[in-house]
Amino acid sequence: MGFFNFHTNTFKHGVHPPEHKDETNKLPIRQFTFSPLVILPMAQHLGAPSVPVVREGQEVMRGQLLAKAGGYMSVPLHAPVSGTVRKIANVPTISGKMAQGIYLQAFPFSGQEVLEGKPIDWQTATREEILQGIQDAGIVGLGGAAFPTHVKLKIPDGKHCDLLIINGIECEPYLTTDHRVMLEQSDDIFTGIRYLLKATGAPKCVIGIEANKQDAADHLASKIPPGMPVSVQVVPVKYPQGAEKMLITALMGREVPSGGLPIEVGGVVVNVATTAEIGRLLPHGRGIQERVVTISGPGVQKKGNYLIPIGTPLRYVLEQVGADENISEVYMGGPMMGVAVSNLDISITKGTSGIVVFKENDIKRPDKVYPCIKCGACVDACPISLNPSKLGLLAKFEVYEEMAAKYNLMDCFECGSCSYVCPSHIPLVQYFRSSKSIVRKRNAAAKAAG
Amino acid sequence: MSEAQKNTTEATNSRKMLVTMVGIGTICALLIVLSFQTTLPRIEKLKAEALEKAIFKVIPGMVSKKTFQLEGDKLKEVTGKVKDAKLVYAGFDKDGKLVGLAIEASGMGFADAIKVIYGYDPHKEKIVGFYVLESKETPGLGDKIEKDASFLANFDSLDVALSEDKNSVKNPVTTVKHGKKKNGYEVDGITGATISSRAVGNLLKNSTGETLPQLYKNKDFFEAKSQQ
Amino acid sequence: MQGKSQIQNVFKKTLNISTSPHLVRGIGTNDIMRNVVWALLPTALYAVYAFGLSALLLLVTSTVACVLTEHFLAKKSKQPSTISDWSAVITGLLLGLTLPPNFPLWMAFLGGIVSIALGKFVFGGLGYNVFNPALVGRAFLQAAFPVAITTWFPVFSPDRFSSVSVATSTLPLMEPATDGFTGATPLSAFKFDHISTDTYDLAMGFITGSTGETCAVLIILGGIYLAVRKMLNWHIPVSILATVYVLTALLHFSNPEKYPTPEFMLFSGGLMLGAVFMATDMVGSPITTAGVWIYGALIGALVVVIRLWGGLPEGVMYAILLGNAVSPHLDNLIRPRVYGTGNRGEKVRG
Amino acid sequence: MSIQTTNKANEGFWDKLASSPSTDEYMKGLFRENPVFVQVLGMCSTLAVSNTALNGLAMGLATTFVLLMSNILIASLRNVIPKQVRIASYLLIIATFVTMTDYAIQAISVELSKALGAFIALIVVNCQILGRAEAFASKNTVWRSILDALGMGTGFIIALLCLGTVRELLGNGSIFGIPVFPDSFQEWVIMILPPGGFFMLAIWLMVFNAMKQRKAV
Amino acid sequence: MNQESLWSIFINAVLINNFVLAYFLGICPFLGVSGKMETATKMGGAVTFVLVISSLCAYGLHSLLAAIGAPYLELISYIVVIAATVQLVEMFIKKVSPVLFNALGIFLPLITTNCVILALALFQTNKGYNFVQCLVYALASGAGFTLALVLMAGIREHLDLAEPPNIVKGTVLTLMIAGILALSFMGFAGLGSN
Ligand SMILES: Cc1cc2nc3c(=O)[nH]c(=O)nc-3n(C[C@H](O)[C@H](O)[C@H](O)COP(=O)(O)O)c2cc1C
Ligand SMILES: Cc1cc2nc3c(=O)[nH]c(=O)nc-3n(C[C@H](O)[C@H](O)[C@H](O)COP(=O)(O)O)c2cc1C
Ligand SMILES: Cc1cc2nc3c(=O)[nH]c(=O)nc-3n(C[C@H](O)[C@H](O)[C@H](O)COP(=O)(O)O)c2cc1C
Ligand SMILES: Cc1cc2nc3c(=O)[nH]c(=O)nc-3n(C[C@H](O)[C@H](O)[C@H](O)CO)c2cc1C
Ligand code: SF4
Ligand code: SF4
Ligand code: SF4
Ligand code: SF4
Ligand code: FES
Repeated sequence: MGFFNFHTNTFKHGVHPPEHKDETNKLPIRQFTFSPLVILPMAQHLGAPSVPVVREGQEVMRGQLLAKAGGYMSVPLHAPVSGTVRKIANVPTISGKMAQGIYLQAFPFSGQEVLEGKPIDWQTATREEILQGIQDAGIVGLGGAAFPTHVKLKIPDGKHCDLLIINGIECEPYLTTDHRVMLEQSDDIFTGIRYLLKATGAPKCVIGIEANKQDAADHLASKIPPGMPVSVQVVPVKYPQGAEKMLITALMGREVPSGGLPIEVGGVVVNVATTAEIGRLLPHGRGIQERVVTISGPGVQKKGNYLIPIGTPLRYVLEQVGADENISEVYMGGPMMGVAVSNLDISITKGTSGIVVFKENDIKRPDKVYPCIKCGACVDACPISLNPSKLGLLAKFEVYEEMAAKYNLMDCFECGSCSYVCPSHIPLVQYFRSSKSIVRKRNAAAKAAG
Repeated sequence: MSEAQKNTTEATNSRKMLVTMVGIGTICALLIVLSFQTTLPRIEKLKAEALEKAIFKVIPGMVSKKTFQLEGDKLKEVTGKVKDAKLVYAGFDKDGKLVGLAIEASGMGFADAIKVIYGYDPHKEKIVGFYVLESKETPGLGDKIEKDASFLANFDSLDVALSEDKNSVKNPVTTVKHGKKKNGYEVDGITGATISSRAVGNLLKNSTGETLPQLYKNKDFFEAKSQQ
Repeated sequence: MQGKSQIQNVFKKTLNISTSPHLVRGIGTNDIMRNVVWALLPTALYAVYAFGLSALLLLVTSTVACVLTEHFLAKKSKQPSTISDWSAVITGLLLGLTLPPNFPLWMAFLGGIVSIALGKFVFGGLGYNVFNPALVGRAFLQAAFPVAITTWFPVFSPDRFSSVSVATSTLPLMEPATDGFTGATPLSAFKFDHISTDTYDLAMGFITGSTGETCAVLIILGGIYLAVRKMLNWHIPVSILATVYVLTALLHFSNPEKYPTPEFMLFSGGLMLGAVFMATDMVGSPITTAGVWIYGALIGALVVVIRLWGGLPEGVMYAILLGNAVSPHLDNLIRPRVYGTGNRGEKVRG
Repeated sequence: MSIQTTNKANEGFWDKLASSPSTDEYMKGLFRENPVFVQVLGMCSTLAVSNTALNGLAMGLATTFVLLMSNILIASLRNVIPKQVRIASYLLIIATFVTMTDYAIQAISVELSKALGAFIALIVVNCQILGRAEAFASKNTVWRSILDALGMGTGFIIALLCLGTVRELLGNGSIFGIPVFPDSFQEWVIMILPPGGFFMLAIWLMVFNAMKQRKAV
Repeated sequence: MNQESLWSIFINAVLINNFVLAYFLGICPFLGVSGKMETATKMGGAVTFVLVISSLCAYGLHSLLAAIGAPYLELISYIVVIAATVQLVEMFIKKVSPVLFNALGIFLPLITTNCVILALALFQTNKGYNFVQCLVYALASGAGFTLALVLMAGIREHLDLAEPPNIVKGTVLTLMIAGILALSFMGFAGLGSN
């Protein structure tokens, strides 16, 4: 951090896609109806899949443990509704592959009250108890990555956390989940922060919020419990401010080393919804059963923010919100980083922050891919300061080694800013994604070969 | 191969190497000297003819020439070849009277150095002839300085009279835009080859400025030569 | 629940899948190119107003030559024609704008062919060319026909709308008759006779010169339009013009006799058109901002050197071509520090 | 080489000539292994002196002479010269013949020697000559080396003429100094300038490439 | 005798009459090793180095031959002496600095028989440069050669990621670029003539 480092409250480069947040950011969170059948893949998170602990035909209560963690890098899964386990078999997933999962048929008229577990008190519990509690509650990052939160919160020996960052940025267009959570669940958030401060040992906490959610910032600032070392920091609107690395740069003025983790510069980043969930579940020892999802886009009638049980099939969701019959694209997550869905039989998972639906002709499809004209727009957009133009050409000519060795391919975190701005409509991110996996495979092969 | 054997083959090898090299060298030297000797007279003749032709071109009315070497302010007659010397060629008419001096000059042109020879009439104090010895100027443009009749006409009579104190040229030669020539010391430029024609003006200015005062100091020397 | 039957009715379409990001900014390469053409039109129209029919024919010829060549070469190499991306139109238009208004049409046509074939096609077409195609064409013409390309036409001649210059309609392969005059542009007037021209006249375009270089004001307006729309990298013209201004100002104040005023340098010759529309061709300029500043400074410095000490009165074209030749190096040498790495790209800790 | 294997008796003189190994030794240099267009050797003089047809021809003849003489000498001495000093001896031999040629040209015409300039002397380092010495003459009989030198020389002359004629034609409106176009022809000055040399050579190479490709298909 | 100023010799050899782009000298290495930046810079360095050495050799030889009156041995002695000297220098470098040898070594023997080297020797003799002028001329020619080579290498590396039409791939394209570079360098014509 030299003399010339003028810390500017944000990161370098980035893009400004149209936000489309007005359509849902005024709509309070509403409970979604229970679908008659929920489908629960065991792999809802990064890491090892959960392992079922119920039998086919078994009746379960809402909140009851359905599957236990499949290891340290894994979390348990709880029943989102009371009902009968119909089948334990392969279920469709978003990647298009089938994977093990549970079909749970809801009782038609049950009250759906929740089973309580062993409560954890933030004042008395130890660090380890809190981390265990977070794992037992089945909590993974709700910001989209679905990384098991307890793993992230475990500070490695010799490192310490200077700052806990609560990520309320929500830079994806259309999505307003975190915005509503911050407005409506401030108490849960602050309770969650207490657990997190204790778990990480951080001396203080900052909630980072983009300037387009000033109301949420004001609301949270007014609710900070006295004496709590928490502040709210408003940063300029820019995609991908919400990405961990960018947020750390914006709030701490530090850069996460290439290939490294945030803790190496003393930061831990947790999404607001994740925080709220921790604050809500741990005092009761419950497991996670539902999450807030923004449903938006020109293809749906009843846009809004809904509290939807995990496992609710996408098809059911779309029927309930009145999707247009000519829908042509459905994205899980936002349009910048989300995944396009090919099959409506998949279901809402813990990582689903939004569903954005487009009809035909809503999206301006690039008609034609032109050659790179070296306009530099991508270079000016890339938050990592890579040269996507050069990388794109190298990928086209399949010089993967050079991409990694000389042009820092592996530092690309696929934010999509470059593809977004490219006037020649070159599928840059797509190139980088496949190049990265090829490089990884080759490196692994090289390692295996000794 | 035993050590001894190896040594002997190596010895024969290097002896053989030496012998062949010397042999080839001798043949080559012979060939070269032979061709040099056979061509030399003709080459000298051609070169001399070419120079002679140039000198005759730039000094109208001359029939014989003498070559002088300019060393500082001194002139001395030379015969045969001299290297690295500044030469001045004097032209005489059939009565042995000095009609002009030919002087070589060079300067940077558009593409590369331009080398010229010009004739100077010390009686009229004028440049009376001009010939380009070497130039790489662009064909069709810059090479007009060799071919363009109206440009060459500049040098039939170009005023280079010395100043009162005889230490410099009164009006240094300058090139002006085509059609703008007003004074006797101006060179009428070539449209489309402004740069080359200016370069010619410049190199004449430099050469006359340096050489003519020196020659003036040796006026009597030439007079003496004329009488011979 | 009605179950499956309803579901099938509701969603008739099969879903499109694509990889993220699913949004695009919406400005396509063809849009950029088309806008450059719009931005050039005022300059072109002024040229027609100032020089009349000859200029109109010239611009049409060079543009048609470029577009036809582009189309023909694409077809010849069994590829779909690429003329719809408008880049060939820019090349043709710019080529025409850098030639004298009374330039023989057959030469302009030849220049168009050279621009596209030698300047663009041999490198692999749009985006791959190293040198600015229009300037490759012009440089070729200048070396091939140095006299015709330095023969000028008076501005606002009274019969400019009723007749074309004799030179314009020269038969192919033939030498143009000289009804224009040579060497009277402000730059050569300065270089050879030390006559300076009024800056106001230069800026407004009351002075003769190449077809498109006369009216600096319209060129700047076109540039601003593009810069505002983010279709042109404003760093390039600014760095070129600033370098020229500063260098000339230093020289001028050290010796006002010998060196022209900086204003004269900025508004004379092809500098404005070159800096705004030609050096900015993104294909031939460096991709990083730091690289672009160096590129601009280099071009500016070369323009000053060639104009003031070189043999030719004007050097913008050569300066830009040399800048183009250097830009791959600039891209290679100047790489922004990658996030989370040290200056030389190694990993940083802590 | 020889395609017709049957019925040798019926072969005419030309057929025999065409299929004889000696002819092939000569013919290969013309096109198949043309030193300029195929082997891309000796580019410097090719470009520098091909601005007119006459210069090209003169340069081609001079080079052929040097090539021929040094090939003869090297081939006849090939069993005498030890391996270690062969390059040095080749250089000596070549330099000798070049010096002779240089003097000969100076003796023929001042104009011509001015036009060819230092490029006559530079024949010494023309990659082509040393290349032929090393690749061919040092391994073959005198007779075959003569054929090889003549073939390569002719190929070189062909290339120089190809370039020289087109450059002179467009750049000067003439061929061998004889005007071919009407007076009002506009010369393409670029053709006699350095860039024109590069472009013209590129175009001829392209033509050769295209012919090769067509043949290959 | 030649009065040219050192500055003008330098500018002339680097920019105006660049050995490669205006005099067509060293075209083979220019075509051969301009594909990669790294080899190009090394080749440039090696050529400059050999140019300086051979320029000194030629200067000495010329004086010597003039003194003994055997100008006809000029060409043959230039080529032999230059080749021998470079060989010696090469051996010397190999002993003294293996690093430098690794960088330049492989190029040295190839370069000696290259026309740039001999041409420099001949040109400087023709122009009658004195010792210092020769040195500047050698350095400038080397710099000019390196400049052309490096510019070309940058462009060719850039074009490794392009798809030129098959028919121009390789030497043809390189020659065309050389032509365009030569065109661009024409902007320097007449530099210093006024
Ligand atoms: C391009 C990109 C943009 C992101 N934007 C956000 C964001 O706006 N909000 C957010 O909470 N996480 C965002 N993330 C995820 C964060 O990097 C980080 O994983 C998350 O804040 C950690 O919180 P969680 O584990 O509780 O989800 C983004 C990640 C990427 C790669
Ligand atoms: C390829 C080319 C070659 C040129 N060759 C010469 C030349 O040999 N001599 C010269 O004076 N100008 C030469 N010029 C310079 C231009 O003709 C220049 O514009 C002209 O000299 C300006 O003078 P003007 O005012 O008479 O037109 C050349 C220009 C080009 C493009
Ligand atoms: C963008 C642009 C670049 C130009 N570059 C050159 C150049 O490099 N050399 C040149 O002689 N003329 C160039 N021109 C044309 C000159 O501006 C024109 O020749 C100038 O007015 C000087 O004319 P002169 O050479 O007859 O004096 C260029 C024109 C434009 C519009
Ligand atoms: C700002 C801008 C300037 C341009 N300038 C030129 C130009 O000077 N010459 C040209 O041939 N094309 C120009 N183009 C068009 C295009 O980039 C050009 O045809 C490519 O060089 C062909 O690959 C320009 C385009 C833009 C957007
Ligand atoms: S996960 Fe997506 S929506 Fe959430 S903050 Fe990050 S980019 Fe924005
Ligand atoms: S996707 Fe990768 S290369 Fe593109 S902008 Fe994001 S980080 Fe940079
Ligand atoms: S944005 Fe697209 S066209 Fe522009 S430089 Fe990047 S890859 Fe090339
Ligand atoms: S080393 Fe020799 S063969 Fe190789 S490129 Fe250089 S000159 Fe040509
Ligand atoms: S390098 Fe000059 S002839 Fe080969």
